[in-house]
Amino acid sequence: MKVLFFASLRDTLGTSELQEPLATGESLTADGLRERLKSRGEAWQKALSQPSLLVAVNQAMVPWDTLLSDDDEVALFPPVTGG
Amino acid sequence: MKVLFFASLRDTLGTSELQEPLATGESLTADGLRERLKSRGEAWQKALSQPSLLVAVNQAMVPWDTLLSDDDEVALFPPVTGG
Amino acid sequence: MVQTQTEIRVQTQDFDLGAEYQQLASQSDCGAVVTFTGLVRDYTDPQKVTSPAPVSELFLEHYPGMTEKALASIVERARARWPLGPVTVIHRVGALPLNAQIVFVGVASAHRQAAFSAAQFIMDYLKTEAPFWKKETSGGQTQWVDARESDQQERRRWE
Amino acid sequence: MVQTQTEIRVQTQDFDLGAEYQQLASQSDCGAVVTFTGLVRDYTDPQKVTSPAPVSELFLEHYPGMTEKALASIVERARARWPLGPVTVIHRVGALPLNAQIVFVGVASAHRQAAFSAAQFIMDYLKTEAPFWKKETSGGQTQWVDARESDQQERRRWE
Repeated sequence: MKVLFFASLRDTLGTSELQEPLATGESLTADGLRERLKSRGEAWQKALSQPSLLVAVNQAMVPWDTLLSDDDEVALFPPVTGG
Repeated sequence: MKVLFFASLRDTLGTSELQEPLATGESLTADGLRERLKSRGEAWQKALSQPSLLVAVNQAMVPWDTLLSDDDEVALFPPVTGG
Repeated sequence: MVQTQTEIRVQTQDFDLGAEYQQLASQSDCGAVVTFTGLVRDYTDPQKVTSPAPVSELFLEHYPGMTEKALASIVERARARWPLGPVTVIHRVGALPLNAQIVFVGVASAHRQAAFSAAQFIMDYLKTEAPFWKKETSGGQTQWVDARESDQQERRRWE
Repeated sequence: MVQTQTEIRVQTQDFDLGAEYQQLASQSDCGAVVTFTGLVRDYTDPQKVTSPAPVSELFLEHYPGMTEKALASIVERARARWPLGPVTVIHRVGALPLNAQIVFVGVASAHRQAAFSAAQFIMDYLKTEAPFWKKETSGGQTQWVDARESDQQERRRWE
């Protein structure tokens, strides 16, 4: 699946987009994806532990226990500050 | 004192303004003025008995028990409907 | 530096919302500007057979001298409740055709909620305290518009 | 006949409030039009010695594709709560200098309170759900703006 990062989270990780494969039959929640990405290093561990982090699946905000599919577009980002 | 009438009240009474003398030392409230004006005839009796009628003294809305002075500008009118 | 200028106008001529907004936005450093505009509409129900003829015109009467004082007093009470920048209130009087603009309230503030609340407060009090009266023309007949209890209720929530 | 057109625009260019208002007022027979405009202001406190340098510019990042969907969803939820005519939401992105317009919400309705409530509702949800992020430049330094708890609280009152 495609994973996108925005704003301060993207700056901290130095990554705006990556591909994370999902094995056939594998069951992964948005929170599970977050845990998996934390293993990429100290910066990832720290940035993805922010409790205020938000997640969108296919361009709509969802709770962290949402199950993901391999063709999903997942986006992780800090609290929004528009308006 | 000067007494003004506006909108539907003026149309019903056929009068936009009148002078109502106040004797020296006489104590009259806005409600007392209303009662006095009712004696001018049946149309006055009926129109001035409307419970929703409002009163302003010197261009500010006041309660009906407000005491009047001979140099006051008193205005009687129906509920406002601007905006 | 937040300006606290209040502008009150009671006039027969129309107003330009874009120009009024520009003045509010440029004469202060407030980050939020809320405007309310009221227009003459025909709310008679076309579905009702017994409905009167459509409204073709309003006539706005007022109590000259008192209107400006009443509006200024309402804005002062809003300023006592919320931190406001410039505020503009315009109310038209005289004959107003269908679709004409009747009233404008513009409020600038550093705070979004203050700008929204103050604009609502000013409209709610204007509707119940400012000495304006509407006369409606429909089907060649004119009649004074009745006050609505809902306007009284909307004002009372601020007490 | 009340129109229920929703217009959502996410754009780098500026907008003309007067023109947006005219469109809302002319494409319906709604008697009430409420607009909200947000502007780039410098709220650093000049009294504080420790205050950072004044803000000279904002940069607005967004999540293309999701922003329009998020804004349209917010307007739909407002329409489910209040009887609304045309609604316009414009949000600018990219570099915005001091005093630039950032956001516009315009709501027309037959009912004054519906127009006010819906405009507030849309702004409160826009601030907490629409994927925009502000980066501030002051004294040559840029930093991401922190979300404010007060914005979360303002949204929660609608739940």
